[in-house]
Amino acid sequence: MDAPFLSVRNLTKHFAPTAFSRGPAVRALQDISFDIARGQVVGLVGESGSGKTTIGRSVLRLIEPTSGEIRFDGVDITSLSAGPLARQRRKMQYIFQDPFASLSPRMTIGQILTEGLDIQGIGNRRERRARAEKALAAVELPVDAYDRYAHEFSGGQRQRIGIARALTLEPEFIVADEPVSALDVSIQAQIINLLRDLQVRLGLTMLFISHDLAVVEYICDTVIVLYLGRIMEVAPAAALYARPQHPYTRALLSAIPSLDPLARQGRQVLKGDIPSPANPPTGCVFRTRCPVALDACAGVVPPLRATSDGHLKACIRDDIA
Amino acid sequence: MDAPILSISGLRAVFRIPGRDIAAVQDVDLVIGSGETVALVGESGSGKSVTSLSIIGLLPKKIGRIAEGSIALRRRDGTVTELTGLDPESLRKVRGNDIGMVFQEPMTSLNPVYSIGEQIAEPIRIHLGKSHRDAATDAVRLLAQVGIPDPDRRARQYPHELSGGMRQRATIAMALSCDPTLLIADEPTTALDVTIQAQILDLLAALQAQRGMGILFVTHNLGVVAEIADRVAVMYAGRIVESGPVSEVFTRPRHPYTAGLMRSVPRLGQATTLKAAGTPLPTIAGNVPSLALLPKGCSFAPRCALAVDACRTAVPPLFAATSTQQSRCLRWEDL
Amino acid sequence: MLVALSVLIFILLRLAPGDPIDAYINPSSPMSASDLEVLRDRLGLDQPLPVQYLAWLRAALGGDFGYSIQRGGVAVLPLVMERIGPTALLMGTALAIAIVLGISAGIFSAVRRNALPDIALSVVSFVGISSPAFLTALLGLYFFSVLLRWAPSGGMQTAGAPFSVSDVLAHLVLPACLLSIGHAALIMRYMRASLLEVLNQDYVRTARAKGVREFWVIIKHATRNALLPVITLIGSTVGIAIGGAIFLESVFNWPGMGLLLVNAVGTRDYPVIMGATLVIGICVILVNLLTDIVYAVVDPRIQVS
Amino acid sequence: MRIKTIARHLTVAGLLLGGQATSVQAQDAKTITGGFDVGPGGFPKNFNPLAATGGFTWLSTYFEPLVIYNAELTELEGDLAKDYKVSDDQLTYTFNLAQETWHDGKPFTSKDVKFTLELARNKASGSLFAARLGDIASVDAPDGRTVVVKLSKPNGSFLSILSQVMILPEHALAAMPPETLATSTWWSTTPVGTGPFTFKRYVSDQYVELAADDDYRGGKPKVDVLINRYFESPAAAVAALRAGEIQFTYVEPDDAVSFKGDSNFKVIEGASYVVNYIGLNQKVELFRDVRVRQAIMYAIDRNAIIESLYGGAAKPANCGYVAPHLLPQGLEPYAYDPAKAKALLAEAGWDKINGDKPITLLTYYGSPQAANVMAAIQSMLAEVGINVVPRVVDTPTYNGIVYKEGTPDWNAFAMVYAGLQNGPNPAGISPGLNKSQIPPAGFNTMRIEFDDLSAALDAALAQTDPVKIDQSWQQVCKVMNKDLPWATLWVANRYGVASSKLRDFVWTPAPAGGPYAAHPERWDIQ
Amino acid sequence: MTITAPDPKIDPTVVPTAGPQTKGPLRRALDRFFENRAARAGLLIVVPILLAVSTYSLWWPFSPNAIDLRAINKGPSAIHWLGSDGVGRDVMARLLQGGRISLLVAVCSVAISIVIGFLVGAVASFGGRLVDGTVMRFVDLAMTLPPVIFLLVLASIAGTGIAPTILVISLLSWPVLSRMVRARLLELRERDFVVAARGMGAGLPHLLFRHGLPNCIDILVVYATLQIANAILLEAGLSFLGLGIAPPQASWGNMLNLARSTVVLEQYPWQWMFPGAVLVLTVLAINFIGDGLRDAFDPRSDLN
Repeated sequence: MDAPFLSVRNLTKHFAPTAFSRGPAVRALQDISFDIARGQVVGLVGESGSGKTTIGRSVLRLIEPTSGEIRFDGVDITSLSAGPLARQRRKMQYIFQDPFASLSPRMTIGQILTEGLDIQGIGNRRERRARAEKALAAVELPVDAYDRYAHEFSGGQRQRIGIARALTLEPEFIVADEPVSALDVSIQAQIINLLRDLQVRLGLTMLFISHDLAVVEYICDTVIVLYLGRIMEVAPAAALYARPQHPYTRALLSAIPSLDPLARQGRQVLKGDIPSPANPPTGCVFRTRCPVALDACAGVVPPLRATSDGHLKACIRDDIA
Repeated sequence: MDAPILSISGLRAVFRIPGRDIAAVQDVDLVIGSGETVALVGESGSGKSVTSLSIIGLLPKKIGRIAEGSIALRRRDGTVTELTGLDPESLRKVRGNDIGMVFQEPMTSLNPVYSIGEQIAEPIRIHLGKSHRDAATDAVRLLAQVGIPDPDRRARQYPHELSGGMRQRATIAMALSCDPTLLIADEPTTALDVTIQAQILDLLAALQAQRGMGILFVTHNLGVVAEIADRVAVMYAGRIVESGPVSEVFTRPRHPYTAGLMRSVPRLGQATTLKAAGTPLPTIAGNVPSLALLPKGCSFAPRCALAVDACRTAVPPLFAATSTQQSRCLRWEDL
Repeated sequence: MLVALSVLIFILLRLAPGDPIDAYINPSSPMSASDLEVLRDRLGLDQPLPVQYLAWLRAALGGDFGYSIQRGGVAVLPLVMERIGPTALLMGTALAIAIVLGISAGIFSAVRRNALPDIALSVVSFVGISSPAFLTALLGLYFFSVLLRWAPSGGMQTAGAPFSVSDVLAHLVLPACLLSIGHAALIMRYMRASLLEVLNQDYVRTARAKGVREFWVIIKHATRNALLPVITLIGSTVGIAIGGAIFLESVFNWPGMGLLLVNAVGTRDYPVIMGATLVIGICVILVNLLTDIVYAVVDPRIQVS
Repeated sequence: MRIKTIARHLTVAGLLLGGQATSVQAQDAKTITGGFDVGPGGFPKNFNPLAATGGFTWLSTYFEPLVIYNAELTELEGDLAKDYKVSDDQLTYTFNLAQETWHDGKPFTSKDVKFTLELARNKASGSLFAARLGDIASVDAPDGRTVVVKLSKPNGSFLSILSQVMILPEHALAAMPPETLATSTWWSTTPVGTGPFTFKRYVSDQYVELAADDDYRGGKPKVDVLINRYFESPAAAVAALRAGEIQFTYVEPDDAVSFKGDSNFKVIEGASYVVNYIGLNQKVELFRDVRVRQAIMYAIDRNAIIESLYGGAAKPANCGYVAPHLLPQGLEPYAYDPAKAKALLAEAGWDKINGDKPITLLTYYGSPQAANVMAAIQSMLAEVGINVVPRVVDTPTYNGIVYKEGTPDWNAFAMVYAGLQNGPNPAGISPGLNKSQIPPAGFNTMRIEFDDLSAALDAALAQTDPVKIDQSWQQVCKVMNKDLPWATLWVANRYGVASSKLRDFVWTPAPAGGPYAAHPERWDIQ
Repeated sequence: MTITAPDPKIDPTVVPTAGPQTKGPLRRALDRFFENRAARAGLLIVVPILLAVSTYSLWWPFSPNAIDLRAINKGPSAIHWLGSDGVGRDVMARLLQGGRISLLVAVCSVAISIVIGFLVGAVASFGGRLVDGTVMRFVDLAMTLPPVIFLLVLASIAGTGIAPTILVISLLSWPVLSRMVRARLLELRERDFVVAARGMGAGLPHLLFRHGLPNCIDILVVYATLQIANAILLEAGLSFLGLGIAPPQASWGNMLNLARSTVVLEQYPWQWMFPGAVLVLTVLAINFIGDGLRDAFDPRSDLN
């Protein structure tokens, strides 16, 4: 295959402490590298504080990375100046977690949907409207939604509007940041189906962020598991669920409650809390909660290494694969 | 056999909106025995939280009230008290004493300006009449019981100094401080990460094994229900549509809504197969209806593939599908 | 900050028409023009502005704020310093009254939201906010001092009488009460709004779920949290209070900072204005600091470094 | 209670910072408290008589000048000088001093007078008399009780000026370099005078307390304590007077009305010796035309204003004076005649030269009564087609505007509503009218450059013949009446109100507060 | 991490899937506003006052500046409903003309201070740390400065009269607003829909005027009403200090000032009581309206 569509190299982000708290910088991301091929969907999974949203936003340069390189379709995003960046942005769009916060309460759906076209100066009024209505149709919402306000819609419908907004600019790449985690179970599946359908139909490349491994399984081709700002494991979806190799991935999978009431036993429960990203453990960041940690884990940051084709893990133990 | 810890029958709670009352919860019957965990499960707006707030009498005073029904609680001393219609002062003496409550957001449900220990000690002082010092000692002991390391130091800390999981452990300690007969846990793990959720679920199970209290576990997460509950009641649009032992309901749902929910929940390892086959994930069509605009008849009928005309004329009664399982579906037998 | 303040005031003062010499001239009985020239020379008012400012700054950094132009023989620093006490006394008392009244009324009003007492208190507080300070001062003076003779009409002590605390208190009561009206009303509004918001918080529900008595839910769990924005308000009103105190101090002839400043401004007494403004600036900064400290005491989430 | 404790701490802190000294005082001490520095004659919080432009009513209770006006302000009489002689050439003044001791017990001698006059002439001391005493050639003290002052040229105002020069003790001040006197604290802490009362203390911005000087040459004062309280406004003083906290204050004419007929108070009325006028800026082309000036005189119904707004207590002025001995025969009365005013304006082509363009009427008078007067004038002038816009500013602003050197914005003070001292010394109006007094040289703020008027003024000022003096000033009046350098309005009365408990109390609304022979040692209270 | 749908415990209406209403947030706020009793009372007071003040010259026979030296200080009568003042001017006419001036001053000064306050706050919040720091220091400075000096100097430079008074009041009151706007925009900057706009390449003007302004509208409206009330008081205070609107020109402030004279205070109460009452009433009513607007714009007020 040729050069990847999106290529992230050594992405690091430290949040400086705010003016009043003089503590250490929060190390949100440490040395993150991954690629996404055109048309691929990559899942980014991790618990709170793992840095998944920071990656998602850095990729669109909504957050300035501390260091590292992000190449999008051959263009280095991190070094673009404001003008070219603004033009670049029509190709890459973001879908947000909270369907209530992500739509301006003071704009009609039509205004929300045409905002991007407006900013980018695409088309005239009529053309913009046409494009917005097309997007509405794509997310299976009635066209009469155009003149309504967001508050009139349910969470699932709002999330569809959020998706429609991302689509109006006809992007090639979408970051979907926990698009279903705020929704009811019966709605979650609808949205995932919709996203999957759109992705296939429009040939979108997508970075799909979630805290829930069960959610990303259907939509993702590859899954990246994050913990405390570092990549723990990368694997094709099927491989990851079938043969998780990192102790953290295993624990995460095990922690998901099963619908089978008889499967209660044998669940592996991790001890302790997630450490603060402001003060992460030395060596392997997971070692403080890892059931199979060795003394050596404290000494060195385990490199991300391939165990089989496309399957990488950051763990020094080979014996638990 | 002792009376059940909690026995709700015919509960109807209404909200007042300009012009009229709308029922947030109706026809709710629920029984919890001692040492039993009953899960109340449903999506947002289904009335599960209203039910739990009705029990402890904390519906928003201005707009919400219990319109009819009975809620009987067996108290620590074995007497059974009818909670509806109880005067506020007597009800207050029940709250935090015979009923402990754990809320969803451990950050916001703890008072930011008081130390953890102080907040745990408070109900002990109020209900058990202990001195400040004794209550403080009890608080530390409770913190240790809910698995907080170094409880002495933690008791002196403030909520913001604790992690989310710790805070939820602290609220559990607070709810259990007077050794209640009933613990109401309203989405206690929703705000937590999965690995922490697993810890809290284990903790609740362990505490129940120790103390034998009844637990009303309110959640929208079916997986959690399977983990923790003995029995489950599924709510939809203010009514219980199906109830029964978890093992029965989850293996053989007798209501199309329950069945749909079960199908919608992603199961590890299965989605890959579906994707490979090009099949979409199973869903329930449509949206949750507004309580103000409920359809006539079965509320689920508009989204139901099995709905027949009869479904749209009258609200179906609860049918006893088995000796322990009930369903509010005319076609329960067809499932 | 203070230097910036001093530069600003220096420039502003020089922009205003009329200098200290102009203040000396009584238009209806003018003196000899050359006599005035003497004064101008002596005060250095004929120097270029930057020179004047630097001279002032150099002296001020050495602790010398010069002498009042209009009051022979009075050094600025002691003159200003001796006003801090009376102003602090007046404002402190007024604020104390306002805080006690405002907070308790605010709590009461929030708890009885939309009931008759709340509406009554709201109307009263709005009238309090809506009344010009000078009008209440004048009316208060007229009714309580002149007509009823309950309180002295002005000053801080009875002229010529030996000092006594009760005498000062007698002079203090009326202006302090009048000054507190507006603040009490404002604090009440904020307290009410803040408490209403806090009463919706989860931890208040938690407290009720614990079986805490409603009284203690309000007092212990809600009030302390509701106080936080009110503390900020009180802190920021102190600056405004100095402004409001000017009316009160001039109507009641209270020998405080406001009176001094009004006098000094009226007579273009540049050194006194500079000194007084700087001291007020320092006070405002100190009060802000104090507010932060109190805030940190009430709210454990804030740490004072 | 904690609040109480805090309040007490604050009180104590306030007082410590206030630097008050506590004093024990006999409870039954007879005390007169007044607002002696309230109103236009006061100069509150100034304790240095050399730098005073007013406030002499109060300063003269513990300092004394050589000569002083009588209480009617008609004549000068001896004070610290028992009597005085003026040589025929008006150049030599011989003062025969009274027997008196300073408050600290030291004897008062001619050396003190010599010291004071020299200090007052020394610019370095910050004295405001230096220029006005510039005509003094020499001061001699031939013996302890005699002082001889020689002038370099005759000066008809010399004694009048001397009446404001308070004699200071050489023994207390000689040691201080004159430059330090202006900033010395001596004035407000331990001043030593010769007057009937001795300085006790000054409580900052609150009051000054004096005690009786038992060996005063005019007899032991009848009250033990005399207190001057400070007020921010006449209204505050009135409140204190009504509340019974003070026994005397100056009051605004409006307020005076409300005391009339109240048996608890005595209203003291007196001429203000200030002539009110509308100044017409001669740098503004409009007012160079005498017909416009006349029109303004005819347009204002001065009698109506005096009747309604002054309650009749003012005399209309047709020149700078209203005192009968200064008024010549045949003055044009400028009786209210709007028709004539309109005609004059039409003649002057008012519609063309100005029309209804607004003209600023600037004033420093901030009293409610002045506001009413301005409103009345505005309305009356509007009647004849002159659109004036009143603007009230504080005194420093006013002075800053009108005294500005060079070419200020003349239209900012095209018209002013102001007043100028016209007595007891009639020369008082010269600085405002003489062309030699145009700023920065003097106070001719309206930039009046009328040759005949200046000539008349100079002649009157140079007049040394006591017989012809009134005639000279009458000539000034005549020219003013004809030329109308100002639209003269009136001389109003001013008021003081004293408690009827006061006995033998003397107060006169003298310009700058006098001084005049008020004899505070005779004041008594029931 | 998880955020749930609107709290079902409190909001029973959940979310309508369809329905006839297409009311925008502004309309809903207005609806709530009109449901507020105090706010309605406020309107009932303010609207007639506004009407009377703006039209009085059509129906009231007296002019505010016409003197009548034969009828000074006369109490209320059939001719002079509210009496006459010290030069025989009709108090009613002056009251209405004064209202015109006072309200004009208030409205204009508020408009100016809103523009300044919004722009300063907006620049501070969107301009980056350095700009923010500098601008906010400046705001602090402006707030530390004793208002008397500021007033005196501004008034002396600008003179008295309507325009200078407007200028003085607006220059005095913008810092508070700019702080509020800044706080709101700092928060808004992190909101998802603003991030979304940035993600679509939006520049500063778009962010400020398409998102910043509409989302500050509640602050601005509430500030405007409350500040109008404040400005009326401030104008009165200015006039009390001899600044502000110069005397023969009527304003509520300088009419109230007459009460400084004991005689007027005591013997001619109609000269200050009516302006005082109208001023307090108007300010009260505007405060009611402002409070009503605040509640109406508060998203949480949907709960009731």
